[in-house]
Amino acid sequence: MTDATRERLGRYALLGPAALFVAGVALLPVLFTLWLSLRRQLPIFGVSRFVGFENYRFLLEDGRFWSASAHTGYFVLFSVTLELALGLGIALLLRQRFPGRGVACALVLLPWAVPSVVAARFWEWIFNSDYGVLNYLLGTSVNWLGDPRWALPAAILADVWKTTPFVALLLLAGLQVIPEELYRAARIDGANSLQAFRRITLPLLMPVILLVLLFRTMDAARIFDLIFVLTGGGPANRTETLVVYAYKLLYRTLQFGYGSAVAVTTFLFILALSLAYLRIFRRAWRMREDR
Amino acid sequence: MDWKQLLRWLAGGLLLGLFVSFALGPFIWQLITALKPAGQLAQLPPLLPAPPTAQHFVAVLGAPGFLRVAANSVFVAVTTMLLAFILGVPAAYALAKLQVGGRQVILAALLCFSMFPAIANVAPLYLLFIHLGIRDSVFAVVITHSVFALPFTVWTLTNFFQEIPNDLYRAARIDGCSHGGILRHVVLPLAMPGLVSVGLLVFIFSWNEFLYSFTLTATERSRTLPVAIALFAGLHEIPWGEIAAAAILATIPTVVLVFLFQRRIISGLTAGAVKG
Amino acid sequence: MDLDITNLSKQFKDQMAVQIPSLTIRQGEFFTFVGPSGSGKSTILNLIAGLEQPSTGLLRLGERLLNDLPPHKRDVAFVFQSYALYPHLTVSQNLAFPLELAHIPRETIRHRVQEVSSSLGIATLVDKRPAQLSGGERQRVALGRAIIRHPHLFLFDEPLSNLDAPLRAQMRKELRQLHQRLNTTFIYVTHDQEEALSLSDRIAVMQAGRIQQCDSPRAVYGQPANRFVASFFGSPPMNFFPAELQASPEGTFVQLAGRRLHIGELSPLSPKTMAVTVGIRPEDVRIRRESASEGWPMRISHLELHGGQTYLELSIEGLPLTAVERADAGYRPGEEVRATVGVERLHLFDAQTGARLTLKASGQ
Amino acid sequence: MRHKVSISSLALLLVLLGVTCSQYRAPGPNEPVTLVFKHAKHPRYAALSQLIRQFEAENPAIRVREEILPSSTDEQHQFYVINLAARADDFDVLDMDIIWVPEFARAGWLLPLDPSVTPAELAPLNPAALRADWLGKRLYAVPWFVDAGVLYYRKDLLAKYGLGPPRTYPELLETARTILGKEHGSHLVGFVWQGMQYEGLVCAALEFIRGNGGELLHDGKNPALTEPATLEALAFMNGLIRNYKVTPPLVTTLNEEATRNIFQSGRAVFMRNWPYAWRLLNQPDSPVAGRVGITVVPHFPGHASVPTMGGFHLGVNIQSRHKAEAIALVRFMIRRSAQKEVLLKLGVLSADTGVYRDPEVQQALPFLKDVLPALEQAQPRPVTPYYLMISQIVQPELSAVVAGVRTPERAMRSADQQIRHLLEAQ
Repeated sequence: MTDATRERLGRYALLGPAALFVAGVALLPVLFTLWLSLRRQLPIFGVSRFVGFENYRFLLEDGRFWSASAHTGYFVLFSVTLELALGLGIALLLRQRFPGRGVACALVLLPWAVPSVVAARFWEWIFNSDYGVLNYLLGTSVNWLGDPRWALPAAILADVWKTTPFVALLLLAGLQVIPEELYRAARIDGANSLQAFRRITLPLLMPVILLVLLFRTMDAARIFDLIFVLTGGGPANRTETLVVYAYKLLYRTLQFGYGSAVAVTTFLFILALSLAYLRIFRRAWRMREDR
Repeated sequence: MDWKQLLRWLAGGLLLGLFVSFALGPFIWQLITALKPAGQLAQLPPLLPAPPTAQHFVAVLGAPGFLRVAANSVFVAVTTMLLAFILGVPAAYALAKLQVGGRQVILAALLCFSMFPAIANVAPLYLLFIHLGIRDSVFAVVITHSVFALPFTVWTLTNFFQEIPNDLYRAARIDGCSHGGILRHVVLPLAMPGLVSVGLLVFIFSWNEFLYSFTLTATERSRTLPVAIALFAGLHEIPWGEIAAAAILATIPTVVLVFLFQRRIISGLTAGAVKG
Repeated sequence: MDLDITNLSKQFKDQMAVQIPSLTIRQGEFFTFVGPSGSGKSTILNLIAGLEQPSTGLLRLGERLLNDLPPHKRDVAFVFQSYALYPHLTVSQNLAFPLELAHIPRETIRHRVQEVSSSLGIATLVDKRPAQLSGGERQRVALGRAIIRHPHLFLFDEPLSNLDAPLRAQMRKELRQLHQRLNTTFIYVTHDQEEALSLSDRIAVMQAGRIQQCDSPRAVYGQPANRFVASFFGSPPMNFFPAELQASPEGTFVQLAGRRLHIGELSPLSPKTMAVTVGIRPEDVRIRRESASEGWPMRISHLELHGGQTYLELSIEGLPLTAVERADAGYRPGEEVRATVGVERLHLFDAQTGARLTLKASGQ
Repeated sequence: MRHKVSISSLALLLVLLGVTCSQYRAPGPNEPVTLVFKHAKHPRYAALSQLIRQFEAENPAIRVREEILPSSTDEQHQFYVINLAARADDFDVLDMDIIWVPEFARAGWLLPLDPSVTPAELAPLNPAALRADWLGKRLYAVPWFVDAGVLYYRKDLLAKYGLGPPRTYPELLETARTILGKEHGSHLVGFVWQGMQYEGLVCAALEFIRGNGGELLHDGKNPALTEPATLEALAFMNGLIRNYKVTPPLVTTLNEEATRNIFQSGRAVFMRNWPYAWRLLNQPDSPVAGRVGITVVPHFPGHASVPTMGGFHLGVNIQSRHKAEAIALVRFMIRRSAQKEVLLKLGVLSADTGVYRDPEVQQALPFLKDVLPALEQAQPRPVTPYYLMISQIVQPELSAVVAGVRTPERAMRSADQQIRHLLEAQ
């Protein structure tokens, strides 16, 4: 064996263990789910047979699937947008140097350290329209989780609370590498802070923003625990998202084949979104490198 | 300082204050809940517990197996972190510093696996562990957690490692380092801030994870904290005070870690986040 | 031990980065690869060091075939442009690092670190970390890390380009002294022609992965093998003019800017005339005041002072010409002058291929 | 230095791995059989351990290990589904919500118990509960303890206005309105029940529907949702919130605990809940301790009350390697003496109806005399393997009615169509 081949083998040997574990623990279950999604698998009907894309065809006429998709889209759009806006605000504030900055950073980060099941419990307690602290503080008596108009926004608020720290953290990291001289140059060129933000901060931060969008969209589109604990999909199914629906199909009603098809479709939606992001992402990077 | 700047500082301080209270509010409320006597839980006002009671904390800490479960959680989170490093560091190194064919594809594929809804693959995963004979063991949980932490680990570490100048890596090879030696002597010491943040994130992920831990464990021998908290509820009865107390207790370690390492996390992610 | 390079090539995707049919670098030689960025010179160093694998070809150090040896077994030391000091190690740890990896006894290591650091004048810095050092100090540590291994080959990849001018001049001198002291082969890569000329025993001029000329500094400067080599060396750079070469029974003439210059015999010239490029080094242009009758009449458009010298920007028939004169000659912009060039100072290149045309007469 | 740290941590990891792996060992031939008993975290489940020790004392060759599941029925169901579908054999006896029994039985995951469990043993058990355990001609589980919807009322408030506990829904409405009219100024509401989108809503709604002579499903296969009796009952539920304002709109977020919290803090006159709330309502620090009455859920005039039956049943995993021993444990648990312990110590309602006549029981738990009629009249939700699917279809539609976003007609027509589609698809 020549040094070159040994060298090449060495590279793959480094990747090997990780690849092996991922293939075993992540890939196999995914393949199994794919296989299930092509079957009609209903233990209580005693049915287990291959049906090709029948489950996927049925998705088209399943109104509940489409409304779950719509709720998921709504959730992703608003939670990610809000998280991005808030996160950016926090990051911009935390970039300033001021006494107690470290403590402020840590405090803002806190919600992210809470297990999501526990965070959902926090908010269930806060949103309680009878003795919840939110109505008490606002002096309102809104039925946060029980009113079809408010339930999804309430879930979004809870999600924003939980994940904005992650967004703020990544954006703050991104902000810190924008050279200070650029702002000085912009000031000399007569830009005010808003213009400096639009012309310097935003374009230079774009890759990080896209990265955040990618990770957050992936997560938000798979929202489950939070909604499951807060509303269970209700009222009137107005908060039922794709994964909540898939969960009910798989574990409440044992429709293994169809439930897997919903899960796989969710995955495909996320994949399509991510590919779109990655495409924009790569373009943004190329632009930045050309500069 | 002129008045305009003063105004800006004040506005900034106010906004930050708002953000911080938004972040902290639910915590404080949870703490208040945990300190309220059981009879006052479903009442508002009073806003503050009168008098505050430690009964819920005592109940949680005294619950049979709670400490065992807490120890499991620590073990699982720490071991997950180590395993994620043992698997992820060489892979990230290979992807960052060696011209591995199909690098983009490997990274994209890794990301793909983390997009799959967990509820769908938890059942097949469980079957797998039954076949391996490690059901209801902390190791099933550790392996699962570390594999699902791998995409994040590899992505972020790859970025950190890319920040290390190529010349250093070449110098180490000339000086006689093997790949392992380069990792040990050059890459790891230099990427320490990155490793700290990734390690912390993986720790928090594992500490907080519920679905896999719940499915893969059956007894207190292997159960982790979030699963134990889910067990606090009775059939109909939900002891809010105890859940709040347990939640506060379960959050403390991560909060302490965040406080200890917040500077490191920020500086660590700086390097990693930028290149995506 | 000589380094023999045979048929070496390195291909990156669709691009040939390096192609060297044959080259021998002799034991103890200070050999420099010089060329613009992207000319493949750094790739050669990487191939020699074993940091990259050649697509074809053999590398031999003495009797030993290097190809299949990992970098640290090739007995080479590498000094990087960025110094590549390990930021987390102190100076002495940096120096000791390669020796520790080679499992050399601790006592020997300490001894050698002491010896090297005092010989390079960095003995007081051994407990500092690279971040606490100045550029020149880092450069010395990097040198020290190379020296301490007693290698057969030193490889330098633009080691001075991160230093400021005065420090660079000093380090150049030190490098030269170091080479004399160690009497080991130095292989040096730079894009700086002055550095190459001042340091090297021999220079290989690289362009597009190929060696254009490999010779002593004097030869590379005085008899550039082609127009590229000619243009690469010299500051200010050589002037070039399109001209025509005419062969007639009386001899060979160059038709340049309205004048017909006799340049003696030229080796085989099959067509009677051919298009050539004439190269004139600025220092070969002689300037006289207007009163002289010889030479081309010109006007000074611009002056640029360089210490004791002045660069004169002139033009003949719309073509620019740079000349160098003593600063105290007192020329002023706008002044009319006459310029002459010794015929033997003209460099002739084939206008198509750029290859040097050799004059028989001026041959020796 | 640094690499020594990483090597030592690796070594530590390996040691720990070894330690944990060494815990796994196969039982020797002479050791007693160990049964694994999976059950939810029932109230005061510690008392269950005593019962199990008693079983072990009687059967020295059997050891029982309890493995406790979260009491969230979703998490429990998920756990069982994953394990049973995977043919897991590492637990032997399992407890199941009454609505899962036909499902698990139909899926072939449960061991038929009928030859071993004798009719004599079954005879004292609640017959309505037992109905859920038969599929075809075989018995797949036995009721362990039962549950039935009951109506809680504020004894003190009713007495203040000289009113008795209501028997019908119009009476309840009238009573609530009378009291609310007089007690204005306080944050009092009339009637709280489980209105969140979950299984509890189906239980509550079914009591309204059946109390009006309606049904969800006839004979386990014909949907009855669009029948007038059903629609009327649902319109009444909606009316409680929107017309009569006796039930607050926040009912759409209420589960059992949330209703109890409201009622327990003294802010509701009536509450539909399960008997478990009794003990908590009468705890010393409860604001309503001693001021609560309990009665059968109401009905509409001309019909009878039909409380919804809940409760947990015991079955044996068909993959069990110790089937005989597992059946022994199940039989032990329905024995009169065990059932009495269940009632007295666990604080759940025994499936054995005879226990309630025990003087000792009557003395210890006097409130049972009010609960007993509910247990006797209670009916299970439609007994069919597809019940969970049907419930998944019905839940959002009921929730839509309660939230006021759909009329009962529209909601039930939609549910009806989906159920028909589902039942045809088989």
